[in-house]
Amino acid sequence: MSALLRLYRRELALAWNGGGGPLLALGFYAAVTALAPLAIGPEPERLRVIAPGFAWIALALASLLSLDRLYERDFEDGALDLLALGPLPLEAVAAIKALAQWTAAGAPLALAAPFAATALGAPPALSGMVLATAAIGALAFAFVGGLGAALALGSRRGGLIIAVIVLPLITPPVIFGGGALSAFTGGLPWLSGFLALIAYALAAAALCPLFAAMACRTAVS
Amino acid sequence: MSALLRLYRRELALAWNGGGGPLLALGFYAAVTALAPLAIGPEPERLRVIAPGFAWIALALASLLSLDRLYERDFEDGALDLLALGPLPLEAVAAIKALAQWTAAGAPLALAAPFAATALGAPPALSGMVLATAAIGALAFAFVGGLGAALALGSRRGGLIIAVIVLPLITPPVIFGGGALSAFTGGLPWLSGFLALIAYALAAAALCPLFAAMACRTAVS
Amino acid sequence: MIVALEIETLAVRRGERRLFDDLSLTLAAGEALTLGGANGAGKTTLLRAIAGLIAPSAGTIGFAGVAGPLDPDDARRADLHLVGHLDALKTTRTAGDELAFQAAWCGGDAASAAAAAETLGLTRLLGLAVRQLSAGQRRRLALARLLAAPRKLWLLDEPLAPLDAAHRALLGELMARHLDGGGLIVAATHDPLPLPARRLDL
Amino acid sequence: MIVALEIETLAVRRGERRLFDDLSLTLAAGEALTLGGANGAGKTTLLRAIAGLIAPSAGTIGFAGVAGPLDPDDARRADLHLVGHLDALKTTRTAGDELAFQAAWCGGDAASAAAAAETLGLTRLLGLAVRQLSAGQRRRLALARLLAAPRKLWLLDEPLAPLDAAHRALLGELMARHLDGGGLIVAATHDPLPLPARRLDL
Amino acid sequence: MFAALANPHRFMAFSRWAAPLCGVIALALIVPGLWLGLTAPPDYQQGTTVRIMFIHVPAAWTSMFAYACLGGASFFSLVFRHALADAAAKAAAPLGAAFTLLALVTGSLWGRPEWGAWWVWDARLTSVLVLFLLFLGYMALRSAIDDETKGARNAAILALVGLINLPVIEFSVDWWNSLHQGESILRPGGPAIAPVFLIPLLLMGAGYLFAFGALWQVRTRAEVYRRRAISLEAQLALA
Ligand code: HEM
Ligand SMILES: Nc1ncnc2c1ncn2[C@@H]1O[C@H](COP(=O)(O)OP(=O)(O)OP(=O)(O)O)[C@@H](O)[C@H]1O
Ligand SMILES: Nc1ncnc2c1ncn2[C@@H]1O[C@H](COP(=O)(O)OP(=O)(O)OP(=O)(O)O)[C@@H](O)[C@H]1O
Ligand SMILES: [Mg+2]
Ligand SMILES: [Mg+2]
Repeated sequence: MSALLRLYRRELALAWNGGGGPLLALGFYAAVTALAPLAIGPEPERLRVIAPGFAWIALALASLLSLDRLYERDFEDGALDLLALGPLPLEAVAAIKALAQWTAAGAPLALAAPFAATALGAPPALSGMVLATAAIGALAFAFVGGLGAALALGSRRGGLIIAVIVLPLITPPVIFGGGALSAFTGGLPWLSGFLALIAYALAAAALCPLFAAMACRTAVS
Repeated sequence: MSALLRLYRRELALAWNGGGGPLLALGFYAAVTALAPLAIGPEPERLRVIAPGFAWIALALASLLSLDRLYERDFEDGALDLLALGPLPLEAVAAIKALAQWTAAGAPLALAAPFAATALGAPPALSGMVLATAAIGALAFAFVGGLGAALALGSRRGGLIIAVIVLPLITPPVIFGGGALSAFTGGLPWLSGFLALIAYALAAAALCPLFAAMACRTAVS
Repeated sequence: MIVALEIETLAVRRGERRLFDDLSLTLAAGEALTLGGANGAGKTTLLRAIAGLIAPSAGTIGFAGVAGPLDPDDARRADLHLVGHLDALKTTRTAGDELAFQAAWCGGDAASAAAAAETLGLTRLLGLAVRQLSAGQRRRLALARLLAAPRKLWLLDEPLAPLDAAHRALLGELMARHLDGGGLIVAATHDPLPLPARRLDL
Repeated sequence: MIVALEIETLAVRRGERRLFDDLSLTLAAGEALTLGGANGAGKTTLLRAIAGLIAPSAGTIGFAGVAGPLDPDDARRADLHLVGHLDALKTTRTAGDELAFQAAWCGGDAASAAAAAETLGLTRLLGLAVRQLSAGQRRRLALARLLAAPRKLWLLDEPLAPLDAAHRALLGELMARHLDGGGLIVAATHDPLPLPARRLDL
Repeated sequence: MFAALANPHRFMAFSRWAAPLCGVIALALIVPGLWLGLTAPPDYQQGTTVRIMFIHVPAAWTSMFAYACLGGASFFSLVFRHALADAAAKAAAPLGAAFTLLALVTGSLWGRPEWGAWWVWDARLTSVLVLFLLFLGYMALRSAIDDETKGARNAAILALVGLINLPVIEFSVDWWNSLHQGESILRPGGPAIAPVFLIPLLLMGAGYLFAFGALWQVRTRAEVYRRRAISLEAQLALA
């Protein structure tokens, strides 16, 4: 138990840039949001339509960015052996890593998402929905991204594996969440998409650690 | 000269395997087009207006990926010492790294951008413009991104912090490129924006390596 | 609690190469074994196989407790230390944080971690980032978890390499004490250990 | 071409710590100097300062050619090898690729790289990924650039550590040959070099 | 100014009395400024909300001034390796960020009644947002690198690049907006120039600048003291 807590705290510390973690996430989100109108044009009617979808790209991208080296560092410096031999099974380690990632990056980003969407012109009434979908989506991204990072270990072409495996796996939640959002905006039935997102996140949380652990074992062997 | 070529080939191989290459472009293309219906909604006439800018912004964000590998690996495994003591000044090394990054990630993305834009409903006539803007913009992104990666050396967990440093600095090229694109679409004068983009890319290519080299020296000292 | 290590007709292959087949040995409590042999002979591989990281292609690796054979996986998780070529330290964190984590991760507590740091002369350095430590200081930091979390079986890969004379002697002492306490040590090394030990050349 | 290394009243500080101040020494062609001293004494720091990576807080580091003092930066870029604690190898690339790059980067060519690999017994391994090499094999790969690109001043940090007996002897031979050819060697090490050398304890 | 105060002791001696003095002047300017501002007649266009201007505009001015200070200090610390300049840079960043945030918040508070939106992608707004992000990046980078001197150098480089870039950003943002929508949101600049508004505005502007000066000196002094404490600690540890 104490070991578990310790690991979580360590992963958190590694994920947060010296405490600046959440602040950093906010800054990132603000910057990305600012880029959208700069590239597309400030006209509200233009922005409003992309607001939800764009909040999603930013979220997915942020997850990919911070997950890039989730396992690689531990692999390169030998810490992965230590983790593999520790009191917890590697499955738990993988789950904790993903959770810490979510805490450090996903959750703050999710908190920022409504502001981003509103700033882009989405109706403030959407905020709750955006927050919920973002938080759950970020969870899915964290677990799927963690799996990708583990799969890329030691392979000479790690990046490609990420591109081939993670992107397809990340697209469904993006579609579910974004779909639910735009349906909600359009006053259409949105619940199904939302539930699908939750289901996907739960499935990812349940399955990804298993495969990630397998990947880690192969990497250290 | 042969050393320069060697370094370029090495950096190319590393960047290519570390997330660059055609598959990244493919994933980017797939992701953008998959997001299109969500982000822009059903009405194609809206779509047409936003398409180029949308592809453009996605490109800018995609070029942030795998930036934290650019210098940090070499720093962690001691190769940066070797590069610092080599026949070329670190400024040249930094420039080559950025160029290789562009070749491996930027160029494929630029090649994919027209397809993404067209898939979003942009008139095919726009393709050439999109390609040109994307290629040049990606160059600017690569050099500024390289500077960000060098500045982040020795920081805990690259990832987001690089993005937060880099995003404000790539605001101008994003604006110029996006402006030129939508001006071109709207039949407005676009040349000025395009030239400004080129100018910024050149300036970045000239200045960023100097500062990046400074940062590397600080890191190895 | 491990009181004996039993390896029978072990065979390990890497890629096309078979490093060793039909390797058998037993190590009892209080015994130390040094692995010798040329670079690439398979010392590290053997240590990792004993730790369960590498699956042998044939043969068995068993751990015996006072009451007969133990479940290998439990025995490894509970009572085995592996200190490999790499120090498993995060260069950006402080030495103190890393030691605290490794100790807790292996089942030790803050007090034992502090004691270990004291013994290995690291106390003054705990505030520095690992990147600022010298090679030998890092190595000592990596070795500190041996003391911070007492376990019976030590698997050490080149434990002496970057240590200065004084600390090599100190490590020898600590290993001897560990053996007296009924511990087992398997150490891969190119220079002789400063304590009596059986030697196996791969 | 470096024929002498001259260090005068050198002082280096890391953070708040001053590692050494007022260190002076000169090394002439054909001479070897081994740096001794406890962990953290400053051996690596001194080597990196000589290589120009760390700026001294006082004092000078000079290189003399046959025709008098050389421009330090040129001399370093052209005629100095630093092999540090880390092997500077990319674990995901093949040994062959890495050797080829390092050789070319230091001014060697394919032929000399192949010869170096042959001398150090790496030829059979060039197809493997660096990650698959053993510690000693990696070290040899890192040392190979000394032979692949001939330079006068060698700065070696723990060159012997992970090498087996045979290759330690071989390295000693190579170093002796380098000295006979008018080379200079500064080596930080905890175990004695297998060749006559002046010793400086920090 | 920098050259004269490059010597820490001279700076400490100078700022011992200069900092409080600036603070007093700031108060002396801000209090009447606020009074005049709040008692100013409601603007015929904007009604009473115009009073936000007296908080907002000086904040915006000061934020830009603060970045100039950050860039200047970073330049000196990078080129001349002035420890004091570095301390000044470190001290300036959070202040600048705070003033920028104030401009952003008051601005968007103002935007709600004026434009019916908390935020619009107007050139000026966007450029201020980017400015805020530059401050943020500086602080984040500085705190993320554990070796303090190295972090200082890299952060200084970033601030310098940002300084070079700031005009480019401003220009590009303006250009972008004018290109996209000629009739961008019109500012009520006209009425704002009436003396009843102008005088308090100027008072407040000057007051903000002095307040920034005072806080900057205080924070710099604190940083200098912190470093002295650290080096003393180290000396004790080694002794
Ligand atoms: C977040 C929202 C806002 C931001 C970031 C912002 C930013 C700025 C900046 C940077 C300046 C100083 C420009 C200069 O003097 O060079 C400024 C001045 C000014 N702003 Fe805002 N502003 C915002 C909202 C508003 C709103 C809603 C109004 C009123 C409708 C407004 C009215 C003014 C006026 C009257 C000035 C002074 C006139 C001038 O200096 O040209 N601002 N603002
Ligand atoms: N995939 C592979 N294909 C072929 N050979 C491999 C492969 N992976 C590892 N090897 C070989 O297996 C051996 C691993 O040896 P190991 O690391 O155990 O050596 P060691 O005895 O620890 O050497 P050192 O003394 O240098 O540490 C090396 O010779 C390596 O070349
Ligand atoms: N920022 C810092 N603050 C305080 N001390 C530092 C800092 N950076 C490095 N040091 C100290 O400087 C010394 C660097 O020593 P160096 O790496 O040169 O040792 P070494 O002689 O190579 O030791 P080893 O034999 O272990 O390789 C270490 O004692 C380290 O703790
Ligand atoms: Mg080994
Ligand atoms: Mg050393």
